[in-house]
Amino acid sequence: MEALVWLLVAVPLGTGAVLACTGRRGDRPAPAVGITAASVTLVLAVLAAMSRPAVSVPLFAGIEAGLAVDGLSAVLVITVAAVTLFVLWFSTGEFAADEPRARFTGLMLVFAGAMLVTVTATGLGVLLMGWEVMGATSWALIGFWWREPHRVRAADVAFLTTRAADLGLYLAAGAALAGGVGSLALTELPQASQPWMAVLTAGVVVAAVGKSAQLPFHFWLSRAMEGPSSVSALLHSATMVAAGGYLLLRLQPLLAASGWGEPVIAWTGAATALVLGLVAVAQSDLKQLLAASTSAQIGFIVLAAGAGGVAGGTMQLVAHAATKSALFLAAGAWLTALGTKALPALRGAARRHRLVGVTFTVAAATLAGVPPLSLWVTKDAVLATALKGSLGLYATGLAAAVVAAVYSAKAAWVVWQPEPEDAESGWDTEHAGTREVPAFARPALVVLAGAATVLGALGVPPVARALQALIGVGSHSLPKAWELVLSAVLALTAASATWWWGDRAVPVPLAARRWLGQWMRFERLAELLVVRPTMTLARTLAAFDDRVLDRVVMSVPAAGMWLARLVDRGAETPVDGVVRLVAQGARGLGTLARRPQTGQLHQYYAQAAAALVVLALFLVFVR
Amino acid sequence: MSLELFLVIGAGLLAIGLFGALTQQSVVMLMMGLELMLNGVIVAAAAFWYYVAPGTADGQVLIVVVITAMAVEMAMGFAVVTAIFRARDVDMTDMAADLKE
Amino acid sequence: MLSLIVFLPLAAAAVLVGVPASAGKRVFTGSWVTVAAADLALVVAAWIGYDLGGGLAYEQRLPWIPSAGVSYHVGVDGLSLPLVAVTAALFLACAIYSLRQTHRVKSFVLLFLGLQTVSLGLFTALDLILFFVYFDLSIVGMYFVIARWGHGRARQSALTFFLYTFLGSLALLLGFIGLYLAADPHTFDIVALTRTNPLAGGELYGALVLLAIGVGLAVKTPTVPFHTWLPPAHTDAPAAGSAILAGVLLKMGTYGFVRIAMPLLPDTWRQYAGVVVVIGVVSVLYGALVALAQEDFKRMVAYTSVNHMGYVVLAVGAAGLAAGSDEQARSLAVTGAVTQMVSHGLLTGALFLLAGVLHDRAASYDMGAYSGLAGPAPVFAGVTGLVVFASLGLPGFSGFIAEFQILAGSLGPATVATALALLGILITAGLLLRALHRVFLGEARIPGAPESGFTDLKPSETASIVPLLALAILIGVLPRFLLDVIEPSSATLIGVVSS
Amino acid sequence: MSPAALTPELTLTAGAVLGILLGSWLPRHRQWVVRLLAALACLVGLAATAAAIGGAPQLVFGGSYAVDTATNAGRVIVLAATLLTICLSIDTVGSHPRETEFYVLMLLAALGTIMLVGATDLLLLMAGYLLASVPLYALAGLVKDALGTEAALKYYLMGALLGVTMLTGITVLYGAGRSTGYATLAQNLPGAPQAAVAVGLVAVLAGLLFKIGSVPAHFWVPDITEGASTPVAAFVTTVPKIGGLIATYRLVAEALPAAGVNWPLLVAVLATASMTLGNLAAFFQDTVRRLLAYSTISQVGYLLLAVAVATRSELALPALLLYLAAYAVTNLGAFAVVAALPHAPNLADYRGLARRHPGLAAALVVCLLGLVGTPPTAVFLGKLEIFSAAIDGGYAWLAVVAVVNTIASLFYYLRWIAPAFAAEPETYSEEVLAPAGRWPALGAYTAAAASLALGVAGGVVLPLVSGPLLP
Amino acid sequence: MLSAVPAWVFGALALVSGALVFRLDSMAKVTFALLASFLFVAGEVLLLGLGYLGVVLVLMMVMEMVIMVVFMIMYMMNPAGLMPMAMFHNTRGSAAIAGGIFIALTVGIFLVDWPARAGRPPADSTLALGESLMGGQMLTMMTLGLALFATIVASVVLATHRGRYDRFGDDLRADHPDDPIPGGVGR
Repeated sequence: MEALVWLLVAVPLGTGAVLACTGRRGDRPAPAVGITAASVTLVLAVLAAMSRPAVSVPLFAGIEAGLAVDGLSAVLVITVAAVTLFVLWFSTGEFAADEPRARFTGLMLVFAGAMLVTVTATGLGVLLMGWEVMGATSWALIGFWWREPHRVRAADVAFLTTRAADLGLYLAAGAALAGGVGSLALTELPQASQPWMAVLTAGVVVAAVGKSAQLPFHFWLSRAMEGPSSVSALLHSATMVAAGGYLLLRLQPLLAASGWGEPVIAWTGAATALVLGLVAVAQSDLKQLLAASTSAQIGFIVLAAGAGGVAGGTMQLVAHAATKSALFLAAGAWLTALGTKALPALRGAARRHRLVGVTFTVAAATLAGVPPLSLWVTKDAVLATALKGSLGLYATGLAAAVVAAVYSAKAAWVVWQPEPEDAESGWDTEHAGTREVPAFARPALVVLAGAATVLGALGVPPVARALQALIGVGSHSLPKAWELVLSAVLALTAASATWWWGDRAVPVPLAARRWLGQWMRFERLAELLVVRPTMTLARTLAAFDDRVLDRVVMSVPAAGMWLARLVDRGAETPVDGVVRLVAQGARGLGTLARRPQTGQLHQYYAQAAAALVVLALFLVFVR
Repeated sequence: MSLELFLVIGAGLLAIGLFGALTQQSVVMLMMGLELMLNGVIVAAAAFWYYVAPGTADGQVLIVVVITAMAVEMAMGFAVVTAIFRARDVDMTDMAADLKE
Repeated sequence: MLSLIVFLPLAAAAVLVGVPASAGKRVFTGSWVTVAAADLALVVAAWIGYDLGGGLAYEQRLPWIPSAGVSYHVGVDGLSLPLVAVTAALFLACAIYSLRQTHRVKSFVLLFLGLQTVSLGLFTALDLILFFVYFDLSIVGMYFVIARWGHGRARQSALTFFLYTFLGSLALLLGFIGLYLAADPHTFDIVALTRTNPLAGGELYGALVLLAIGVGLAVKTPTVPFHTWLPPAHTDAPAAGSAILAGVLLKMGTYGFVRIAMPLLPDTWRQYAGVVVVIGVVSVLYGALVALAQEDFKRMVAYTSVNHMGYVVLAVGAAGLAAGSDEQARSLAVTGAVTQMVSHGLLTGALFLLAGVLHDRAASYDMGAYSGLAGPAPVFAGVTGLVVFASLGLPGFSGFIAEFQILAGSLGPATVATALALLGILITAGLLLRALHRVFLGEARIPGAPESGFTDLKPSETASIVPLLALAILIGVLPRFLLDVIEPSSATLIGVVSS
Repeated sequence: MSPAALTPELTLTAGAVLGILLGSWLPRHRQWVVRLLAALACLVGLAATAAAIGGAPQLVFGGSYAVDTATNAGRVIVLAATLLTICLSIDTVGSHPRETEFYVLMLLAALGTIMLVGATDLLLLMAGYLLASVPLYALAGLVKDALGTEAALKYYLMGALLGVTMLTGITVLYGAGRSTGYATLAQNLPGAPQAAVAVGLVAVLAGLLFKIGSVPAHFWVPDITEGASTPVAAFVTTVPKIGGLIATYRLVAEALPAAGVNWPLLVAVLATASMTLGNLAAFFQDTVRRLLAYSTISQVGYLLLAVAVATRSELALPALLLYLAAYAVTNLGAFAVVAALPHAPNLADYRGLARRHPGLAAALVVCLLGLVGTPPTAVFLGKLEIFSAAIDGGYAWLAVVAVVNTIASLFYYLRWIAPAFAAEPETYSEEVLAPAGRWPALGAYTAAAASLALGVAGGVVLPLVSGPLLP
Repeated sequence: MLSAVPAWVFGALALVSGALVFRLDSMAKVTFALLASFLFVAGEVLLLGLGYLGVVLVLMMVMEMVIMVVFMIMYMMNPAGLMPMAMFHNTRGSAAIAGGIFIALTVGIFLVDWPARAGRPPADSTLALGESLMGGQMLTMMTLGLALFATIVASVVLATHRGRYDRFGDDLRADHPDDPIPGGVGR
């Protein structure tokens, strides 16, 4: 039975690694292999969720590498495995036969496998392993079309940003060790001693916030849109961004123990939910809109972790996974067919491809929090917990929910508009569209949208209680009826208003809209504040290294010779004064040492005599 | 007081000889300077023997050694001068200065 | 056993000297590969026979210069055995890689066989003078490799390399002499010196000895600010030379820290561990930042070596800090340091061999001149990509195992320094990705004659590089086989340093 | 009187006298008999020394001569070096009209050097000085061309002035210490006026510094090395150093151990000056012989380290003797390579040597890197011991200076090695690297091998040079 | 006790004649000035009770100066003072060095507290010398003898450019030496 959890992570990781390394030879069987592996993984995940295996082997001295499926993990492994399967299924239609499908499928499997490792890990070490591999794989997936430099740059940004945050986990691991948690087991982390506890918490918080694209790291998610749609679907739903939320949910006891972790996290989540929601509203690109909405929705999960609502957060995570994957797949279907993801160009897209349109709309309605769909209840579950903590949090969350309704309705409104005459002129901006949605994509869309709907059942009190028991942590509070009604009314009102408003001008200054549209220009800020200074520092140091340090250090022993020659030749590189001085000095000393050798004997005599006199005086007077 | 007298004479001869050795261009004259220096050494050696350690013959042997050294140096000097005179037709040190930096 | 491992290559070289150069290069390269493989097999056998209980194995001690306290004393423990193995593996890789060597094959092979003996000897030496002999000879051997088979301004770089590292070695010698004189009876034996701890109590004398040894090792490692010989030496060395230089020779410096500086001067080490930590962290950051600004692929890799070796220095420094007296963390740091030596040996070796491919095809290391090589050479790009990710510390590869242990272990004792060193991970990631991005991705562009194209990895290249990568993955995925060997020894070392 | 203790010396004397007699009757092309005789004398001397090595140290001839470890070691080194030089010179002086005289003079010089080594009386020291110097003046001028005679002249004049200075010093020390014997001096000098002792010591040292070619009496070294023939240059830069250094060591250690003058510091200053000046001047030399000449000046600096700590460290004497032995073979080896390539006077001429004469190139590398002190050559062991002695004796700063100088020296040795391993020049001329003959090459190989062997088998040699100094 | 007057007189004269060596401009005069200096020093030696050595010094120096005159003439050195000799270099520096040394030595001589006399001069100092030469200093004398031997060989090698092979042929078989100017007994 213990082997189950090994298999669970080994199947996707192993298959993925092999597929990714086969090169072009593996392109043909890749989709089939991928789907098979994903299906097996799903089966294993279900089995594991039922049997709850736990294994552990030694990793480092005193540190075990453990994998286990407990309640929280059980929910997540199934979610991850399921979403992966559907996304892979969908992707068979997204890629043409001549594209490197083996690499894609392999990387996707590794990506999912890494997420599985992350969610089953029992210790910080293994968790970090999965965490980092996921980040690296995301780089490879976002930069999948490597011939186009802007995509690779986007991948770089995404990877570096998340890795910057990942440093938090390294810090946390060290702090845990120093704080007396020699095993690095997640369950023991709350017992760390002060002040390491603070460092540990800070590390975890930074890592999770970064991975989940919360403020202020949210900008990488925008760049992550450069990858294929299936990648976005997976990355935004059950993996990667979800990992941050998962980590916070998992380490909720730590946040609680630290004293300051909970409010910080809760407010970060709430703020992200609201602000990124506004960002989403300001987008004119469908995928960008969805990306911003991801940040915002994950914000609710983070809020839940901060507020102590682990169960609510988990529900939100699962429901959002289904919803968001459906939305991205729908967007991907249109992208494949029409070659665009710009909102204005997508007018009428739903009418042209009705199945996609319907599934998209269902998912968008879920996102908007329309009852009785899943996110309505999960969000309220989160907000209910928040309300117990602070009214401000609740209000912010509610506002964020309203914003969510606005941007969801906006997207749905656009795709259902009648197709304009010159619709085709806006298409094919990304690549040449196929004008049809691949047959393979349809079942995936339907299932995922269906799941988004059905998961509303989580809100039914018995189910909710069962889930809470399953997860077994956090507070047990369910939203009261008035809360549910209030949020439903607000969502519906906002959505209707948005639908009615259409694309008429918004009474918001253009600058603000543009600012929001560019994700508040955080990337530019990071560029200005971090990247540029680093590069400047690097160049300065390199110049210092080449011109000063190297030369100065080297010219002491190696002396004149080559440097002098360099000076003679007119200096290929600007040799500064110090160097010249040293070179001349060495040369001068050499010449000076040879000067006594005049060849004139009488001078030898005089020098020897004088030197001996000096030596004699020296010996007489120095004791 | 008397030891000092002899020593000063010795020192004087040594200094004169050194001056000669340093200033003379001609090798033979230069050798004369060296001889004079040894001359001073003889005075000093004899004085030391008499005033400091007359009990042993070391001082006397020292003078013998000095005299022998004088002879040896002279003989070698003349031989070397002859050799270089034959080879280059010079007997002055200034003109034998090809070996240098 | 160890002597056989060490001197087998030299014996082979002695036989090959007699073979005329006209016998054809296959004779030489072929026998080189055979000898290297045999040596590796012996090392594997030694590994299998190694008793995990720790302590020295395969110890052998013969009087050499008894009146000067010098003996031929060899042996391996968990700190040296992995490095011996890496050395054997890297030399085999270089032998395979050099199958296509055409320029003065005989002397090339002889020199490398000699270098192999020297390198293996160094890691097995348990006598300071024996250690020093190998230390110096490695410099001499590498000088000739760079000067004769290098390119660019090879002679100048070789000269710089020689002068600089030789200075370091002599400083080391002074330190050794200081130890020798402090011991009673005078001896150069590492084991005896560890046992008697002649400089207990530190004082100025101990500090000076540590300074001398530290400078010597720091030059070889190299740490900032003694690293300036490294970039030119690497840039102008031939691929196999660079691989050995970075993969094996640099380890001699860091190995010296764990083998000599720490156990022989424990009190002084504790006293000045803070300085070591600072040097380590400066090397980490400086190396990473300067590497970030490089345009030359090999120079960049060279600077990343400074960065990676900086972690090792940081770890050994942190291990000496008494502040967080948690033995587990400090032992973890030392284990990480040794693992890092192994990992860096494999990965940098592979990277330099890959750089050699670059130079072989288009005679340039200028990253700006290349673009999109993944198109014409997907295998090359893929392998490079993996090595790059491995080298930036991705889990699943050996680099992570090493760096995680170092950073996690060092954070307690040296909090601020380690926190700063964490930034190095990020910068390294950035610069390696940038390099990968510039050279391999985007539109294809190759300097020189574009019509000739860019040939993908050839069999000998694949056969030499991929096994190194495979080893790195093996360590990354199943690290226990390595850590089981290292951990007891690092625990012992920490015990010595703490006492 | 125990003449038996002086068998090696007597053998050399007999060799010299017999040689000159024999030479008078030998046809010009059969003077190799004398060469053989000379070699035989050296070999017999070596054998006699080997037999004497185990014996107890003793003073002979009224306490004026010591037969102890240092003497025995000095004998062995001098005799071996002389043998090697004979090997080097075969192609140069073979069938020369003065070949007989050449070998006789060489034997006499070797004998004089050995007398310096063993002398424990200032007068014998002076006699040894004369005997060790006079033949060398003639050898330097043996090839009576313009440069050879100039070399002889300069060598002679420097030697004469410094010899006179040495006599002056002997007189002053005699006046201050009432004796010329070291044993008596050691008793009397601590109570003697220190100013006189200081002046006397410096003056005596002047002569010894001339023999070893150290600053400030080094002026002759480059000029003689360049002007004289290569074997002679090899001899004068190697053998007299052995005698001069051991004599200096004996003087300070046996005659002035407790005297109030700070001679260790003086020697340390001399050592520093010597190695620094030698290295700096060698930096940009383009002629190999001048380069080697300056290198020998710097080597003397390292050797003086051991003298500086003569009474402060027990390691000093073994260090000095070992380094001397190592230096002798290594330096001779380098000169042997020069002798083997008589048409390549400049560094640049060595381009392509590795291709044309791999054996010679290897010997050159071994010897030059050996001079630097790269293990496992003999000089490494010597340096190790010398540095140990210096640090042990409290002169760590001197060891550091020596290390820095070693690095500097590496620079110019590499300037020589690098072209040897570079590709041949475009305008390659066969004659430049034409070898002189078998013998110098053989000498080079022997010296290189000996240098390595001495380094590796240091364990065998070191006990032989570690022993008490008399009394 | 010694009478101090002759010692003063001889000393002063030795110095004066020594100085004259480098002041006179004739070869012959120079040589005789040097000889005079030596003779006065010999006088001092005699005054100090070393009769044998004084006499040896006188004899040696007379012979040596005669040889020196011959060499002087050989090398054209203005035998009769016809041409003024001015073959100096670096006079100023040399004067400084020599003068400095003299002053330093004189100061030293007077400041230094020389050791007290130990022992008495032997009745026959020559006998003591002889015993020493045949006793404790025998090896010194033997070495000096060898030095003289070496000097003979060396000076012959350096001074003559014609050796036995030039005179009797490479295999020494010639009946008569091939000399540029025949000479000697029976030639």
